[in-house]
Amino acid sequence: MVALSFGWASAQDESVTDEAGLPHPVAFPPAPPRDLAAADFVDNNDAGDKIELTWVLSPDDGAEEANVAGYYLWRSESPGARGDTLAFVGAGTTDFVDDTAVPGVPYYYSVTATDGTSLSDDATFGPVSGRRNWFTVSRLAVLVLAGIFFALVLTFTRLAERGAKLFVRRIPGLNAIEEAVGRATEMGRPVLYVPGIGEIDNIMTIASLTILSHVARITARYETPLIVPTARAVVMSAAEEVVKEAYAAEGKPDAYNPDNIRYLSDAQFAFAGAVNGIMLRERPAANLYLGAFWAESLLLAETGFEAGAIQVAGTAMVSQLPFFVTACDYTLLGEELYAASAYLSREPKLLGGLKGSDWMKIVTIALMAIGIIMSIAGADAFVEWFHTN
Amino acid sequence: MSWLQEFFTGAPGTTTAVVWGTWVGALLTLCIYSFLYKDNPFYKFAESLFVGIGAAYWLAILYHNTLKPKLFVALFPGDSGEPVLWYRVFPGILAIFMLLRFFPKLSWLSRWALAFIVGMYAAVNLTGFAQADFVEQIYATMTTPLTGGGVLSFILNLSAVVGVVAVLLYFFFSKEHKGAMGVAAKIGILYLMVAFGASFGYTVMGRVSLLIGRMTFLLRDWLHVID
Amino acid sequence: MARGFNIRSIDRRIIFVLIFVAVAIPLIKPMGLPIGVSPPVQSLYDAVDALPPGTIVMLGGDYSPDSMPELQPMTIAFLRHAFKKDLRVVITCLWPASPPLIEAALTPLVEEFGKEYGVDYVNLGYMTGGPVTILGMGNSITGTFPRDYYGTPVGEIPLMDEVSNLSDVALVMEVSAGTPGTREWVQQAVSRFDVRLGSGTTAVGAPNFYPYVSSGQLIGLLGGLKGAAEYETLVGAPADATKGMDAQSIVHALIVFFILFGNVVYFVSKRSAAVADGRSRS
Amino acid sequence: MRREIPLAITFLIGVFMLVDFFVPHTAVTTSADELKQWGIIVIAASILLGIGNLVRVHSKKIARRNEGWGYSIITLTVMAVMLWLGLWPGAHLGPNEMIGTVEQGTPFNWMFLFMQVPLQSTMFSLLAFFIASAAYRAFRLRSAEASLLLIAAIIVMLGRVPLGQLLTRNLPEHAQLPWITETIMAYPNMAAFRGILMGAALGVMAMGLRIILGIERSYLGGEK
Repeated sequence: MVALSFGWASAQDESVTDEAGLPHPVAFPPAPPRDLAAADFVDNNDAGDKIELTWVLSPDDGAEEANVAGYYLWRSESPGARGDTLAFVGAGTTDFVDDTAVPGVPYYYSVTATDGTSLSDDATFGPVSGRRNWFTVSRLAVLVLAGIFFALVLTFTRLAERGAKLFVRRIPGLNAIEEAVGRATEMGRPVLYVPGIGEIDNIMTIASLTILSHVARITARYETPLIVPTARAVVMSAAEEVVKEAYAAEGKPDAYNPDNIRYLSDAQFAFAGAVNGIMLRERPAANLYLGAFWAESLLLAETGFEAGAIQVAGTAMVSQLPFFVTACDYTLLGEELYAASAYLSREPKLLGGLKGSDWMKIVTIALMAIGIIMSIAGADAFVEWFHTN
Repeated sequence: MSWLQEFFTGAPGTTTAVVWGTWVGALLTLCIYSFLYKDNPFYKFAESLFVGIGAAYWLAILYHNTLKPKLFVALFPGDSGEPVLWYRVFPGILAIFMLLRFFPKLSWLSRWALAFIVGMYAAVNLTGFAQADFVEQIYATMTTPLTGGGVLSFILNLSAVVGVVAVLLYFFFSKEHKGAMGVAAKIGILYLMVAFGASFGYTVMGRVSLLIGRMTFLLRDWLHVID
Repeated sequence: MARGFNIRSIDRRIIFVLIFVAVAIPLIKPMGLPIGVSPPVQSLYDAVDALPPGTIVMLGGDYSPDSMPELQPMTIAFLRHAFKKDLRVVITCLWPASPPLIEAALTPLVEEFGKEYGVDYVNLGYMTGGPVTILGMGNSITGTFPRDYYGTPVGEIPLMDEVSNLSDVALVMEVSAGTPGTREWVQQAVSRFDVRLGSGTTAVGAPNFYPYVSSGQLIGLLGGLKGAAEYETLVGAPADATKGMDAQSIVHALIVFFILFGNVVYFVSKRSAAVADGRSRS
Repeated sequence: MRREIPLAITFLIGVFMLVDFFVPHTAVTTSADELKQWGIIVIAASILLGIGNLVRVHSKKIARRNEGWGYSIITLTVMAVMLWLGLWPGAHLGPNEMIGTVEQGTPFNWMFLFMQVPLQSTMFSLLAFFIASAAYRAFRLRSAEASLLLIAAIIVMLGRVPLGQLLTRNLPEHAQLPWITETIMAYPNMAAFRGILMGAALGVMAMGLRIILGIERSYLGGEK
């Protein structure tokens, strides 16, 4: 009882079936479906075992009389025979994927319409066989767009290595940082720089250390104390190196105070509590929070605000940005943090990535504009090319 | 060890294990909340428990659920009837290399293991982001339903397209934010602020929910004030 | 504080007490505010509801105790829905702390609906690897999870005979607290293997995932405790999430009040400080 | 050689996994599938490494009598107990291995459910208090942008709870807070996050490229 096993039981009581469990062709069968086509189906895990069948509905499908209940699909290894039942699909269906094919074996497919009691003539197609494919064509867009982007990134990286002047606009956040440090100098109070609680391999931490180097050079110049609390031992030693180097570069190695680069605690809230203690005791006039922050962002920014310090923050942790924006004087949003570090360091790999992303965004915007117009104009082939699954 | 068996026996929810457990849980909860008054030894005690149990728990379940079936049983199935996967020797060696980090003379070998997973994750993330978060998002923007949905739907959908473009331009660093670019960036920042506002509201909601969860535990499971 | 007392630097412990009270009272004396259902929750519910009995679905439990108050109600509501509809459930966890939390959710439900382990549902336990593990399941679930949470080889579990890879699963419900979670499932399963994915996430994560809802990469989204309460309402079994909604409402109102009042006090005192400060800037 | 071999491993694995994304042929997929299983095993080893580090840090703290070393003793002690319960075959009572449910009587699970669960979930519920305090003391309408942010936040905070629904239930549909909230989430919020997502995707892709090509080597650590 093939029909039953597909949950199609309404007509089953009246149907006349042969040994194979299929309805006999009796009087007025529905008109047959047309134009059966079968082709190797390529998917993301293609082992050559899938063949996709498509056909055009029987003219009676959906018509008032002789309504079609569904279609039987058969697969055979020799022409002219229906072979084994492959599946029964409901009315209105025009495609089916046979995922039980053996790669390389030629198959002949047939499809017939049924009204529940009788079968139409066959529409047939064959031979066709499943192939192990070498490329998932639907993913071409990913390959092409990633290829364009990588070409841009590598070109700009090469240009930067050769010393070409690549323009990157100055991030307003950097001005805010410098103003804050200047203000602390004016007031004769220290600057507090928190490089987040990320590990040393976190790209936000790395970007933060670049900016720390810039800040340290300014504080070295003005001989303003710079306090750097850290939550990771490795970040502390990296910060020590960065600050010491900056003081040496400014010709003030003696002004460098190693006691101001501190490891406080690995535990999130304990760290926040300890930094808050520094804010209340040593009263820095400028608090800079740049790097990877989690829930402690809120505790730091609140205490700093209460203590009346100028606060500048920057992070790519989206869920923490709202708190920084509302409690700090200036906030570097997401990519601005990386851009600021590329701008300051002029490191080719960072500049190449930044410039490559920039121009890829322009390509993207252009593609989206064309796509929207095409989509409204009904040019689906163009738009569907970007549909990759 | 019969006392231990007895500890766990009884109707669900009423065993000695559960009754005592609830008390232990409640006291530890209060230890953490004492931080609200100020940092203190009770909080520090609770925190150090948390770190120790968490690490050991992870290690144990890592052994039972990952390492044992994937590595040890694959290599030495014993009488479990599962096939021997001899080639799992290679990741086994890499895993040992990884742990050589603890021995300064051999720690350079741990880089081989690190290089293996860094390379794999770099590629898996690359294709994942490229497909799902880049190309698919371009496709979704292209197919924004601008037509056939009435005036309100048109305005809202158009505003979404404008927002995507403006935010992309806000994070464009190769040109000063002046002129047309300045206008686009201004629009971009408006969208970002609304989104951060939504994020803010949701974050508040999440934190409050956690407190409600703990309060439910204290009032219901421990004190039985509510049901 | 150093500035001397004013209403701005009110001891924060007073605020803490107010919050405590605002949570406790509605829990003790519930008001039963009505719960409206938002479109992303409705569409997820409809997708699950439309599945015929016997269909195999997957539950990805990827959270730890710190987000349990928000996410455990989602797990329970989804499992209840699935068991009620006689769907069969395969559970996988990418977070180490999830399997016992899922077990805690399962125990009473299994009893209530009389479900049999290994036939109606299976808990495959924890597997490290995040995105790589999801990718592995796209090719072979049994190869990626060779044993279940209790150490039984999957070959001995009847339900797993019918599940070879993600394409044998009609729908995946991912309950996610972070990474690895919803984003990795979208990247590695939805885009790559055309899996139908619905997700419940913490409130902190939810706004990030609206692009996936809009693009259809997610068929639905439950955001935070409210999302869980909405699903509970649809399933017709109000539980912890629904009970928490009154307290949630009151605390939100209180926090909105704090923001508004705090700003008023701030700007008024800043103006008067500016007047007093006119001659001598500190 | 100590640098070249790791760079070569990263390159080969990276390229092979990229090829796996585009090529469905079994010549690639069969070995790629097994490689993923290897990746899972090696990742597990890296977690062991992290836990080992934790033990080392605390042992050092105790050995040097650093501030708070007493707490390190507590950490290591409960860790040892929990490990014994979880790994030592004689320590369990449950029918299945050492893990399992409380009903099955495993002390390992008891410690998880009644110690780890309350500790971890309470830790983050502290934030509800901190957020309330910051709401009063630090969230300011300091600029047009911050004001827009806070207004959106207030709408969402009220619109996502039953109270907002109750307050505006008599207004026309498009003036009700839940509708406004869902509209904010589904349009401007969605648009901004899509823009952020696409930018972040480019960042991850560029980083992946640099790692696979060996331009980015910071993960290999010091040794100049």
